Amino acid sequence: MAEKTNSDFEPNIVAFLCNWCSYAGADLAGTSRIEYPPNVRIIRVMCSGRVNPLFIMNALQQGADGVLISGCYPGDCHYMQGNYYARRRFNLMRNFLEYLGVEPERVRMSWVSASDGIRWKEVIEEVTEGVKTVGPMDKFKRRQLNW
Amino acid sequence: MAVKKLSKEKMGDVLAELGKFRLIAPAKSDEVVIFKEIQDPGEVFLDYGNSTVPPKKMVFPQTETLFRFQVGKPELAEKNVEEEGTTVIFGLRPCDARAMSIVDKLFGWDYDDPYYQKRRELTTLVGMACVEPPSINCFCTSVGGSPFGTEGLDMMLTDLSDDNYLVRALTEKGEKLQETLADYLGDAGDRDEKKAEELASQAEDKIKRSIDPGGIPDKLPQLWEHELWKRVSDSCLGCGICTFLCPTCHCFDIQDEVEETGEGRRARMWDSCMFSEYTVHASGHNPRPTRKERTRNRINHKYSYYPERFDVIACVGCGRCINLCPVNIDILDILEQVVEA
Amino acid sequence: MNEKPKIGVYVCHCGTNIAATVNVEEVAEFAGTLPDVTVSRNYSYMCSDPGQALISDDIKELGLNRVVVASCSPRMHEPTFRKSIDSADLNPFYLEMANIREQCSWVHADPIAATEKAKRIVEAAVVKARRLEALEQGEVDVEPACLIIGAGIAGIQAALDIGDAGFKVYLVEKSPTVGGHMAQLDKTFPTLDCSACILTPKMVDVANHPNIELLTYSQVEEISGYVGNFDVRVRKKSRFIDMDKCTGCGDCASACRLAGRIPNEFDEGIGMRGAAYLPFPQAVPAVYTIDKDRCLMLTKGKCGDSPKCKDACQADAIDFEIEDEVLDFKVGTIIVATGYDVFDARLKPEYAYGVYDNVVTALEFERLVNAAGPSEGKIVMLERGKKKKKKKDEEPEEPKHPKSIAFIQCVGSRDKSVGNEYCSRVCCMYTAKLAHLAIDKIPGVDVTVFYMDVRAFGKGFEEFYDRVRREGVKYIRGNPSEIFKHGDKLVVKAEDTLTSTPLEHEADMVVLSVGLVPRGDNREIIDMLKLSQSSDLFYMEAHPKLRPVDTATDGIYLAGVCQGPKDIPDAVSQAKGAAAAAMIPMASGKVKMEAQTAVVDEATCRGCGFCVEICPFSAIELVEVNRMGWPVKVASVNAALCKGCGSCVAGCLSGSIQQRSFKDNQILPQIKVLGVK
Amino acid sequence: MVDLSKLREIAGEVISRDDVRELIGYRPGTYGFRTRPAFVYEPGEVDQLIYTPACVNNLATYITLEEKLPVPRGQEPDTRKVAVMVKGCDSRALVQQLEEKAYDRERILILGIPCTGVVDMAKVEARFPGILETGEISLEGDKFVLSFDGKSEKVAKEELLAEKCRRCRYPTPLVYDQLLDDEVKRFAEDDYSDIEELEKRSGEEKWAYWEEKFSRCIRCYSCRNVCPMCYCEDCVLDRLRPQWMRRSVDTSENTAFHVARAYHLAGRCIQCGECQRVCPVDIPLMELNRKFYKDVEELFDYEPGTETEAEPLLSTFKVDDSQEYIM
Repeated sequence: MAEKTNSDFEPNIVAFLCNWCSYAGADLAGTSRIEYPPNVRIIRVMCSGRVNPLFIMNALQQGADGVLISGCYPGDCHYMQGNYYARRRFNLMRNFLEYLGVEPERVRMSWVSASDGIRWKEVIEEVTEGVKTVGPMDKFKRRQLNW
Repeated sequence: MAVKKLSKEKMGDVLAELGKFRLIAPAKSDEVVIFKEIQDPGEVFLDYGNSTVPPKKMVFPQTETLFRFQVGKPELAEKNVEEEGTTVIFGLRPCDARAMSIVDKLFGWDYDDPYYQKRRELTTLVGMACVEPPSINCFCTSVGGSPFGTEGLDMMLTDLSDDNYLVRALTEKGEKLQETLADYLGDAGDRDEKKAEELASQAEDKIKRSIDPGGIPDKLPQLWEHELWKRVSDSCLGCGICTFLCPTCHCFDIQDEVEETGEGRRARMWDSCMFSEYTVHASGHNPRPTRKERTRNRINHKYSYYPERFDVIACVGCGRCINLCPVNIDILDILEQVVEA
Repeated sequence: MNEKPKIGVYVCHCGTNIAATVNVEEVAEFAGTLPDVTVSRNYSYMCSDPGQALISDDIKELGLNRVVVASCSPRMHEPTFRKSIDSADLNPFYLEMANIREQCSWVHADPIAATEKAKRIVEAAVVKARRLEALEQGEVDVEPACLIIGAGIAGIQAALDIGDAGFKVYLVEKSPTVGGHMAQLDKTFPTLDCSACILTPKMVDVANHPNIELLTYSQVEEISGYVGNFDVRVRKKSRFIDMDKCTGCGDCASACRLAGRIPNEFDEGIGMRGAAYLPFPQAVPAVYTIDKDRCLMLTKGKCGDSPKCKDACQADAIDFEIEDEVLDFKVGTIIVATGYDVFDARLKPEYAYGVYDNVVTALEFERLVNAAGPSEGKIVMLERGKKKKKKKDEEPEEPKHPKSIAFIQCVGSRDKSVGNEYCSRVCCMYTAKLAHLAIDKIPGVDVTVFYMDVRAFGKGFEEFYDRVRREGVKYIRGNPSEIFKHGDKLVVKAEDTLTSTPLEHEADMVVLSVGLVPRGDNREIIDMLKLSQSSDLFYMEAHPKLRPVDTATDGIYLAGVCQGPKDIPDAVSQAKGAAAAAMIPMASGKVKMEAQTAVVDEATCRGCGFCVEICPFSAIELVEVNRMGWPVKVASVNAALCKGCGSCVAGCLSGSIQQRSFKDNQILPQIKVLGVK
Repeated sequence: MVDLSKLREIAGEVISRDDVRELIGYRPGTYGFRTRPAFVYEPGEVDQLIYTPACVNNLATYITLEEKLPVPRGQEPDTRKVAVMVKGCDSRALVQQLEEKAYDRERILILGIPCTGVVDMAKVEARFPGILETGEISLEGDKFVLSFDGKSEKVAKEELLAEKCRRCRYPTPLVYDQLLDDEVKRFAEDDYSDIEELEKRSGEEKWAYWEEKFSRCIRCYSCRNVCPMCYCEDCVLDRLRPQWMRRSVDTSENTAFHVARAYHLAGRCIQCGECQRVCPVDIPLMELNRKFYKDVEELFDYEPGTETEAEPLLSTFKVDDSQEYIM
């Protein structure tokens, strides 16, 4: 573990954001010039309900060190229910990956509203910090183009 | 070359010595015995019946890169099998060794498969005679093999049921290997050889299942539309157990794995004629639309097409497909029905 | 994908907004090395006219078929760039934006890290762009007609507003008259204006309005379709009285053999009616109805020698052969205004409602105080069940007035034990109103109100509450635990929680201020319109704050208490809001459909219906198709209903349903390039 | 114990019906104690049918397995019923298939077998190796009786009982047209102790455990093909576009396969244990499925395959679903 907590390690985190709350919240963080770590790469979807939990597995397999799904707070979903479905699916996949030995710090979900740029920054900081403590994803990462 | 003897105590040293090559030997993964590349001689597990997955995967890997490419560029980087180095497969059973010599015919037939052939050339096969038949479903003796058969092997070890193995080099490769191991080998006597012969004949007697395949290759084409195919395949699940675990099955699919950057590799990987998509055409048409046609193909391939082309049945009687079929589809049962039909 | 992708990448400086942190030249250069990228440029302001021209010129001259703009958030300028590539005759959905401003340059200070991140964002956009597909944003025509279900005050108001605006309205009411609960009320709080006086003119208006087709005694049976194009089937139940001939004279009702023997629903069962009846004198339409479940002719086929009503009717309006009428029509929008039920006080057995005659519900009390009610406005002690024994020639006993009345608030509201956590919002005020009326009508009466809290939040409410207290109404803070009888008196057992004193309060009559609950027959409407319910089981609005009159389904709106308890002004306001919302698509005549909708691959769909269950908009249904001669069920998306959330996609196991522009094969490559770093 | 003559009599009646096309049951296997699925088309074929604790296969799989060949023009598809014998656990597969509208209830005729537990064939064969002639297994009280080579041996039920039966909550079929025997009361409970034991391990230990298993997977897809819930005609995991995982066989792709396979069974696996039984390389697939099963029960109070009208787990939600791990 010692070498993993290397402070030089800059994790690569793939995030799935719903268009209406979290993506807007991340935009607001930008408009408000709130600085946060550059480790998160965002994929925009219309609703967190679109996020197939197998995306998490896929991202980790491709080499992402962590995955974040972010949607509207319960009750605020633009499509009324999508985030509830997302939450259910996430709960199962998160626990399952933990069961396989994937550190739960790598598999995160958050609610971030469109009006909360500060919270977006805090989420990113927390997720980035968490992934840093567990180090690079090395468990079932795909070997690129092996012979 | 003289027949030698190896004291069981020295097996560890022999395996360590073999470690200077790429050593493949049976090892346990949990309770499952599989051939794998040995890093530490302690991993080798010789007290086994037969491996679940046949050692064919060591010469015909389940997934094998053929070459790498960059989309839009003509240059290819071909796989260099040579780099894998001299390989010793240690402890394989006579049926599996014989299977390799059967598959060799295919990979050297209308097209010399350089990957396979190179790997075979680099590989020395050290067999372990079956003093006890590994499974109730062994029937090697019905299809031209034997528990002590040497076909395909470069060297054979026989557990003399005392503290020694009888070691017999069978080919030039085997002799070379024997030289390498000379320090650990003693001379075998007539008594030892006699003992081995005795064990061999006892082993043959212990094989309980059999079939007379004599007329089958000629008969199969006549049974093409026979109702038995539907009946024997009714319960088939279409999984790949019987083919993937067959030491002679050798079908493969070729796939390109391409990154978004355009870098890619072309690889071949095992395929199974029992999979529903095996023969699906790009149009969506499938000439073998149901399990009936697929099961018929599997039997025909082994017992008709292969003998027709290569004069040998592509089945070595290892019994794996019978042991592991989830629904007890039994190749001997099918063959009996063929005989009776 | 037929044609080979030719992608143009445009990296925007946004003045220094991006360029100060992100090395835009480097990003553009990097983008140029990516497969299928034909051209990669950087420019100071991509959204400016020359910036947009750069793109459209390249589309024309270089034959670009995909465009990636790396600039600000797509929430900002996606429409802008879609338009500009549309103007260059490229499908506007061939655009992918890379957000390197809000989510990169503005939030990172380190130019190296920011530039690196920008490259990744652009690369992900490029790999997605490579797989983008052309989409068409459809439009549908809107039928300029509105169906309003329920003709209580909310339905009536919405109908009048829409009718006045010039659109056709079908106003469907289940009972024989319009008016709903408001018609049952005597006075309205806090102004004490007479309910009938303000309501009946509106009832007459809806009946006479040239644009409103009033369908009373009718039920919606089927609704299909989507915004702009709903097909509606309504069953107009037979009244067995020809509506055109009936003069409303009432001869049939007086003649009916069962006259005075059937509890009148409108009077909450306190008053009686016959099988031929008008619910109340001001009913609209003023047409009598024969109750087919009670009428002797209709239930037994025989009514003495001949039905007396038919004999009595001079207009010859009665015809026992009249059948239900089924009407089919098309509407563009629907307003649901189905109202409520009052809480069934029997569910609080400790209050002995149904056991003691003079434990009454507030609505029953309302009928008693109503001058047009069964007691002609006199508050009288009830002798339930005794009525039938009354001999014809016997002089009616002089009714007795209660000398003391106790009110109990929050019966069935704010009460987890009966599953209703919510406040019904009207009980505090109608209790105050009824208490006031009691004092007004029975001189010297003792009126005591048991309450948990008094919520007097509306305009004039607190003042009114203050007034009734000054009039002598006693308020005791405490939720009674039991009502029992002591001699002739009812005893309310409670604790005054302000003084922590247990008390037993005697009263002649106890009025239960029952709450409002969702209608017991809600299910039909919910299934037909696929409405959602909030946790209180009232219909759920699309958004509690910003879309309070909309439902999840476009073109369907909510008005009145069916969405949640509210008083008359709130119900009317919401009705007006729903009417305005419903008129938007009708006035514009067209609605734009979502383009990034779900689409089903019928060949692989296994018809499990997971997506059907998931869809919050009921946009998916299972349909039978022929798969090589086999009838199989597959999902089918109604693009007019689909809002493009993609929840169904993530719930599909066979990958057979995909969301346009967010397909698995468009997202997975993004994950890949972002995952690899 | 199911009475053989009664079983065959009922089967005979069933297959004689005009609206029944075939009956799927069990018959003796080709060697030793094995049994195998039997497909009966004619009344004359019912005498091969058996039911013993060696009848391990879940025949519900076959309802959805058969290939639907194109119906020749002018002909009607054969929609006669398929009759199928199911044990308690197997019947839950039917329940779940029905919940998922895989076919209409009228399409099948269910002969329910109240089940007292089946053997673990691997344990039987380890204990009695090398038996060629057909042997028989029956249950007497708390002992399995194994008859072979003209002799019979009694073994405590505990020793040979299949793992899944030790946790079986539904020994009597939940859906059937006819029961072949008296109902069997629940005789076991599931305490998830096996899963809890794994959950307690450290992350490194867990992955070491699973890496070993996944690395030896040969992607024969027997776990998927035997599964009664894996009945998509075109499995998404086989597809090349989009490709969720590569077909190349290595630990990474194998892990992806097993994660996806298990996730696709979340809220759907009915614990018949067939996947684990058939795996040629002994991957403990039920330990994957059961993790989801446990979480589904604990988090959502949901048990698949118990109610044909239930809403599919992941097609529904509760507003107060767990928020524990959500920031």
